[in-house]
Amino acid sequence: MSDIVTLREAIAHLVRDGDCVAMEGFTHLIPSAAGHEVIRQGKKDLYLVRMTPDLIYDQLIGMGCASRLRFSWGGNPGVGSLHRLRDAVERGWPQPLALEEHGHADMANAYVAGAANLPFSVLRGYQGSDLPRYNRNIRFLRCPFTDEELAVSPAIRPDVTVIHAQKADRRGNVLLWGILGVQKEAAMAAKRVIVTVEQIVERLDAPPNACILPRAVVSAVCLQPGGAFPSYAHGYYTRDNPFYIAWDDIARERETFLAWMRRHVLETQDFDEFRRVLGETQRKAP
Amino acid sequence: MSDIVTLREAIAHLVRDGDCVAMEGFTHLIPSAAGHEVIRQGKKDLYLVRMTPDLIYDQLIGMGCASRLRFSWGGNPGVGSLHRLRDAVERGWPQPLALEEHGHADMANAYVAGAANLPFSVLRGYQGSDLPRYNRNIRFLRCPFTDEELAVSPAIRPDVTVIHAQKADRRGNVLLWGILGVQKEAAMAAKRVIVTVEQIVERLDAPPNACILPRAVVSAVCLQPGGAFPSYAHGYYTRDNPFYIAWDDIARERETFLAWMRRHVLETQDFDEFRRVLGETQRKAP
Amino acid sequence: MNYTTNEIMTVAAARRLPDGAVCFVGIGLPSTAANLARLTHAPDALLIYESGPVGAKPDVLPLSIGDGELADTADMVIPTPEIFRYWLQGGRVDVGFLGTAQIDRFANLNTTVIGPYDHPKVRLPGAGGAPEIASNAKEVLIIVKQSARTFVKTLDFVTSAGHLDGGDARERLKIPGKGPVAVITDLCILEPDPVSKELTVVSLHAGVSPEQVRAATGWPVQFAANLVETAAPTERELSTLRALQQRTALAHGTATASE
Amino acid sequence: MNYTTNEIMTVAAARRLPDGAVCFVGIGLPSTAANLARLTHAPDALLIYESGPVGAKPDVLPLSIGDGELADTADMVIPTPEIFRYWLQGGRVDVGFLGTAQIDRFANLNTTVIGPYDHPKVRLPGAGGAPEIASNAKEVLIIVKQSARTFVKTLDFVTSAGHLDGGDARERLKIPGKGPVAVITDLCILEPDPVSKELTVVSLHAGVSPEQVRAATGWPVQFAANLVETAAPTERELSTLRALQQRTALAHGTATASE
Repeated sequence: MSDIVTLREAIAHLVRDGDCVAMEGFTHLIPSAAGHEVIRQGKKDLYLVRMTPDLIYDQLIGMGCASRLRFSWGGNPGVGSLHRLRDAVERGWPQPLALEEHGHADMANAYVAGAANLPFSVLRGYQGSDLPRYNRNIRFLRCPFTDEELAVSPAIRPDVTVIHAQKADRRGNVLLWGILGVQKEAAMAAKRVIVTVEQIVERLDAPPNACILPRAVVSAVCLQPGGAFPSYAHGYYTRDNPFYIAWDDIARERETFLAWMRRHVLETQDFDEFRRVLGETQRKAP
Repeated sequence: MSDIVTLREAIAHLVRDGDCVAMEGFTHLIPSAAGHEVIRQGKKDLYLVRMTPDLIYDQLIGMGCASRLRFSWGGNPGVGSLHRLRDAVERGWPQPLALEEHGHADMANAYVAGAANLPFSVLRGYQGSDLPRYNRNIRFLRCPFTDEELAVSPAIRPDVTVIHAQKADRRGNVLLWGILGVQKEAAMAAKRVIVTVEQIVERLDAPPNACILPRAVVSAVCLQPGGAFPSYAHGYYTRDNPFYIAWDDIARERETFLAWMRRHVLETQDFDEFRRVLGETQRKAP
Repeated sequence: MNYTTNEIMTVAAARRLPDGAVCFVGIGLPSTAANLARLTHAPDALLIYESGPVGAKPDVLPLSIGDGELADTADMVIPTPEIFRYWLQGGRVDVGFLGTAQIDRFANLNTTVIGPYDHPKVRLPGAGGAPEIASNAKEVLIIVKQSARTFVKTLDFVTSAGHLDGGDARERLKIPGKGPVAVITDLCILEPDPVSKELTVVSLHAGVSPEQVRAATGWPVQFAANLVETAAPTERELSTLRALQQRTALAHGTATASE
Repeated sequence: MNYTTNEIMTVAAARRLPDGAVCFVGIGLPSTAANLARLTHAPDALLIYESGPVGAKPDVLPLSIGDGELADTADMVIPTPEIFRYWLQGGRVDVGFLGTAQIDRFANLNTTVIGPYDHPKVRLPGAGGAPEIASNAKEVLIIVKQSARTFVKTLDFVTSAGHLDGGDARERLKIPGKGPVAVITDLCILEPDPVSKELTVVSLHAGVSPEQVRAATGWPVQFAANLVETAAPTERELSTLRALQQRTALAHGTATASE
């Protein structure tokens, strides 16, 4: 059953060093505020999972929170590389990052299998690809009925899934809409679920067959308006494309990255203060 | 790409003798009009599939349209037995009916696997049940990662899936809402899809993340208001509970059943005439 | 206050559903009991129906497993595959509430056939969701009228696993859930013995004799040493149940919706 | 009418998308080409983005694969697993539109690493949806700028299967889709030879010499006997593309959305 708590409390109580953590979002509703709070609290040795690791994963990796990453596409969408991810993989800074690399279809399947409490997922794919040569967790089995060969992967069962959503009601039921990505499956697959929301309302007033996470599957709901910045929340605010472009410069060098993280994340109390400080530093910038 | 045609044309062109046919609906949106039309056109040797065969399957079986049934619960919901199904199974009348029996979870999984173009589905189940002893299509395999034993079933890939929905637009996109059952999966799993609808509109005006079947997966859309009777269409009309109760008497004996089918289905042109005749015979009844 | 055997059965079953529990509800008696629980001591029970509604709060009892009332009052309505895959198999169901056509001394259930499978005397509706509810729900409650025809020595067909041949049989098969924890009938309440897992009468409804229970059971049924009498329905339980059934009869034009 | 090499690449790619086709669209150049097709000769193309929108009709090009514009204009928005499971793996995608970092003579694609996997010189973003698009879409179109760095003799890593080592290699592995049917670059159009499956230049963009193509290809590239010149963009194609890019630049505050 979900409690409505502060993000600081939720991360402190529900994310543990060494946990397998999925902070999902397919360019929409990315849980940036929660990512910052994980960094502020100095969580270590996380096994991060995500189909599309982007800026917050770049930050977590660059700040030394993660030792392992299961993913299928790691980049700055529409911009280019994630420099901190690359630095960790190419040069082991600030620490080596073990990669478990899959394709999107396989990752999506593996979340579905996790949500369904199955130990593995089945995929028609990877024929001719080198990925199975470098990822021993991609295996093959034969269909017991047709003898076809199919790829299998271990289900994803995060210790904690963290997502951002538009609304929760006071009882902790969560509503999201628009581009859903794999958030629902990632939540259903997890042992614990943290959801930051734009708004807490009396009644969700959801349309029929809307995408809802009932309080029975949510561990904590945290009110954090704007918590998906620089991503967007459909119906609330749009994507801050210039920030994605600016991130390329911030993250390119270790020193500028560390200085930025110090000033904007480590030295701020929460995401609201982060937004204020960011506004100030952006106004000062040329 | 879907064409908007009459139900008579759709059944004539898209349902063939010997086909594997899924007419799905989980007490809501049952494609009764389409079922009648299959009977009127005298289709034979159908391999029927459905989680919850109810009145229309009782009618199809009693009229000799089916030789095989894959299912998980066959009854008159809230009332009792399907007498025509029982007569076929217990006494081979009007012809023997081969049963392939599964549990609901397994059937739902097998539709999902069919929709995903996989040859089999994986289930955590059937431990201790006699079902696998009588259904050789329920088998077991071991997880390549954990060595756990899991049940597998052949995916369901109907030649034709027939469903009823609330709305289509003029281009053939279909919208349904309320209790969805396995309709979407059954449609996505099928080679051909027939959808009868309450209404054809200019624009669907669907809420975000609604359950839609795009025209790319629909073969034919047929306007048939009331086509789910005696089941219901959420937002249009409610379930005719007395008819379900009345069916128990109609179907109990072969003679009453045949007389009723002759008068109401075989001797009527379409579902609209069926409804008119049924109104008349019901008024005459005590 | 007078009450019928059906009423005490329903009330006794409802009491076993803890508040806040996620409950997978079958149609008929289980649905009546689960909703009575929701309307009395368990307002936060989350009722799931296999057709898709999660958190249904029907004002009148559904006649079918997919009544519109369930969708209208639910927290959400999801496709049936998600119910079985993400909720039931996902291990998120605390209590599975089942009926049955036949039950044996280890609470194994038959809803498939009476007689041989290939030449049945009576072809029953079949498994439905029961086998996986019986294996994946954390615990299972069974509500069924008791008679020697229903409580049989040997099932004609094991549709859904109870405690199989008893003892640690479920653990040995690595079945996830605990299995049946209580069978509530119109005569009594039975619970599996902690070790042998054989069903044992732990509570008799008022006015029911051990002989009546024996006569309605197809095996030499065991009685607990500390056999008690089932607490009579409270006025609130009874009035809530009767109001629910009255609303239901009025809505459906039938008095049999709760059977 | 003057046009850039990027423009002819995009126009030539757009022309290959048949009207009515179900098209799985990658972000960037593929998305620009697919939307240009939709706005010109293929109004009934159904564009699918892996984040969930089906039938997207964006008025401005998305900067990311999950822009709100895609959801707002789509026929429906479904969860990502359904995109990959029911649509792509389900065999419902006619055309997969891909970009790449490296390509070899059999149109195999690398988007994973430059250099050895364990000690990469450049860590690229990775597979994304490409391996399964490459295998499950009925056919694949590749759009990529041509240079010797990109068109390489040997891939550092095969992320997504083209025609593997040529001939009937795909059939032997029972890969469902036909694989790449054309590679459209800023210099020319290449198609696999019907038998050997080696990429062959079939059309040169106006003003491009065979030498330029050879210099931009890391293997001795073959030219078709009936080599033609790519038809210049029509005024409608060009004005539609430019208007689309102008709307996009205005909306996103950047001129690079199409790159």
